[in-house]
Amino acid sequence: MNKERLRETIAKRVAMELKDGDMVNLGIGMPTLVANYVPEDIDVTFQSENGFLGLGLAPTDPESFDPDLVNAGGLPASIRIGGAFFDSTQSFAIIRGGHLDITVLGAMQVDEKGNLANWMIPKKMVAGMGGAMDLVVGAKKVIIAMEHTAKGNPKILKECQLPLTAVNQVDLIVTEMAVIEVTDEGLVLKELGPEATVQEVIDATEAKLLIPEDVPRMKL
Amino acid sequence: MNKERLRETIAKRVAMELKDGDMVNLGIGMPTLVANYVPEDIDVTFQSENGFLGLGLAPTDPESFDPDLVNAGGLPASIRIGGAFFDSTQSFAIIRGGHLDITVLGAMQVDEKGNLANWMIPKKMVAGMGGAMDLVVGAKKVIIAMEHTAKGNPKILKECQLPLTAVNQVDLIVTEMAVIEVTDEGLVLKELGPEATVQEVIDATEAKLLIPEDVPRMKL
Amino acid sequence: MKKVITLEEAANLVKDGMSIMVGGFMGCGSPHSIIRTLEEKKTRNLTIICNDTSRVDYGIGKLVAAKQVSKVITSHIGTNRETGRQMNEEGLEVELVPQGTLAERIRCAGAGLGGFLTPTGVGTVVEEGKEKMTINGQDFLLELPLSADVALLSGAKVDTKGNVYYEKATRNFNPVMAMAAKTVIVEAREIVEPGEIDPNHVVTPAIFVDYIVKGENFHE
Amino acid sequence: MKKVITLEEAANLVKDGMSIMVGGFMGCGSPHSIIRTLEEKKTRNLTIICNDTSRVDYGIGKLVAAKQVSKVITSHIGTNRETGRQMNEEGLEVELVPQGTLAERIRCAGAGLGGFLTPTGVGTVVEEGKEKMTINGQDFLLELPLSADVALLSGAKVDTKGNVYYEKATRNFNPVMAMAAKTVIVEAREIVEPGEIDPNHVVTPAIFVDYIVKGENFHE
Repeated sequence: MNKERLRETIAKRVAMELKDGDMVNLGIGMPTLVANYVPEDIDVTFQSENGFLGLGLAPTDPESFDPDLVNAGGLPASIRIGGAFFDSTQSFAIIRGGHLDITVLGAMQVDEKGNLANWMIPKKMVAGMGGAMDLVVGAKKVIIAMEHTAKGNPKILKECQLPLTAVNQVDLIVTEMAVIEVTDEGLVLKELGPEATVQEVIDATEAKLLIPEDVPRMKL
Repeated sequence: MNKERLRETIAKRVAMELKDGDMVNLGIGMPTLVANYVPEDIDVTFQSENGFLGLGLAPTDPESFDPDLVNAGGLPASIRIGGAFFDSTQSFAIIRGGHLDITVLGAMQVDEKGNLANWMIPKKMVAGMGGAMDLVVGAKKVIIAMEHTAKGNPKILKECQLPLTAVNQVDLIVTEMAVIEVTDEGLVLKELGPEATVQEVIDATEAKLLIPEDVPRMKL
Repeated sequence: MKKVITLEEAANLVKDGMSIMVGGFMGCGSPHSIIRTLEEKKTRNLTIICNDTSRVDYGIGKLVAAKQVSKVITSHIGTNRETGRQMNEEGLEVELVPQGTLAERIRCAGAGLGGFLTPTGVGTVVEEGKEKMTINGQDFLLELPLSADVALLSGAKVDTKGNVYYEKATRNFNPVMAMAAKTVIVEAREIVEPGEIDPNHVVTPAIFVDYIVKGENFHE
Repeated sequence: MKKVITLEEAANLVKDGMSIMVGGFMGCGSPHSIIRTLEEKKTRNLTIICNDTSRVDYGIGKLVAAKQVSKVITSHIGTNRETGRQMNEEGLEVELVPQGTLAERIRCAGAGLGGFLTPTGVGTVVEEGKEKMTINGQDFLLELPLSADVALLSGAKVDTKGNVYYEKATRNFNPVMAMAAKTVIVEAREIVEPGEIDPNHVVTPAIFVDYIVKGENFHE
């Protein structure tokens, strides 16, 4: 699967998790693509943690780029009719206070306990947690959208090795190979990606996977 | 001194404490009168803790009473040009955060330590503290504006007997008889009211007063 | 999609025994039509959380007078003689909270925080039963979040998504209560289409609002 | 009266070694003209408190690149390669704070609170050195207030009293920082007379603002 198809697969599958009326925060990077695949018959509101609700798609015409209206990545954005601007304390009151239905974030590592690491690699890369630690603790449902492996190495581990973003907060992991649910019993393989087999998912995953008798393929 | 002259004396003397640029909160009742005596050559901004800065005088024409624009006592009010409305959390961030220069409040009792009681009399009268506890803790300077005695009984005591509003917060006490400063050494008699003698003030005060050699009369 | 409902439907969402937050300050900014409907329906045994209990014949004070309230959490009861009388004679439970602490406890619940440290109330009866902490030599009380089953609010303009714009001093506790209740109902003076409120002027974003009801009489 | 000052005067209020809060999110809503003036004046050894360190050539990131900064308190440094490089190679001190916690710590200082309990960061390195408290079975970290010597902010419209109106996503950290610094300077795109901003639309009331400066270039 090429990079583009892979990202599209993940974003499309995550978009299927959205329900009418949901309030959603999409992390920087791949999660942002989810906005492109929201089913047309539902109304979903996106929050931009830098300070507004009703985040719309980026303006297509570069001429109309307004530097006062950017998303949390500092990139051109728009606001939909019925949106609202607010400051950072209000933005994080929304996030931390449990008012978001879903947050979709990328990850470096996720583990069997629903732990997440996505903000630094000691001695190599320190980005900072930004709003991720608040989002993961506050949103009702935490979905991780990421490639299943990094340079062939598993990212879904028995136990995260990198500094954590949060403990026990991940609910669902969506990759190009699988949809995996985090339950009290462990990680459950719920769906297979367009090209993956159960065995391939098991081989690409360090964590123990609980495999139901029937694992359907993603309906994209 | 009749009631009206007495209240006027206190309000006028308190108004002399205000400086150009001061941000001030006036309590319900007699403190409210202070607004009528602000020297014309200075600009003072009044805060109304129910949610705005720039509190102006009550509309004189009852026809123009706007029930959406009341002061903290629920009475008709106005807002001056350059004022601003906000919610109660912001209002008390201003109050508690030390952003007010002065608060003027009434009192049932004040004592040598600068303790204040002004919100309840057990088994007799429970009004509630409203915003007083926050105001007294937060404002840079706390001025008590009250009659010197209640039915002939001293209100300035060695130690407050009623449930406290706050500990150690009062800076200045202004009555019809005296201006008294609360210092680390105790209560210092700074000025005499229009009709009072030093001995009369001492007699009407339970707390020990430190009396400087020269105690001038209030310049009203 | 936010549902515009009738006054009857709004009042039906409030059940006997529920805790309700009610916006307003001495009745200014209270949802008067919803309150009247609750009075007509004789909903009972309510816990009300409100800045004050207003007057016997205005705002939330009417529910106290009609004996529909079993507990009051508020900063001030002095203007409603029924609150004090029922407290002394009929066992009405009254929890008095400093106004700034009340606003902040509600915000705390809405913002997903576990508590906060305030200097307000140190050395007073407000301390009772609370943890006291010393930070850099200053004493603080640990105050805990306060939430409710339903928030009954009032807004000048509300769009059909639920964005709220307030006017003048009616704002007070409305925005913070919108954050802290399971079900949030806003009584609108005017219901408008999404986009009619400038997104820069929205005070309560739609994410906090569940139901909208058209008010009938704004100062009853 | 608020003083309208020049960019030169504004920059002179920032001394070597001071801590400065700077509004903006990836440079959106930052006071670009003041930042440029500080760069020209070569003010050094600054502690900057900002959501992020933007890019090497935009917003506050320029001061990092020019090595005028000795300490950074922020939620994200990943978009400015100089921050990471100086941290690893030249001993630049970097304190990473979750974004919601950063906003709330600043508010805490501005609102006169002694600290707050947040679930964000529990079980991560953010815990280090902090008190952990369990309330009703949930773990929280005690986070402390964060203040600064000077706040450098940006507003779309500022009246000569200091009331500020923000537009779109430029609001972010500006309003909360206005509450928490000893000296608050707002760079205005447009300076207007008192009354030109509707008191219902003011976001930062004048009480928080000490100086106003006319900006020259808003996206440099």
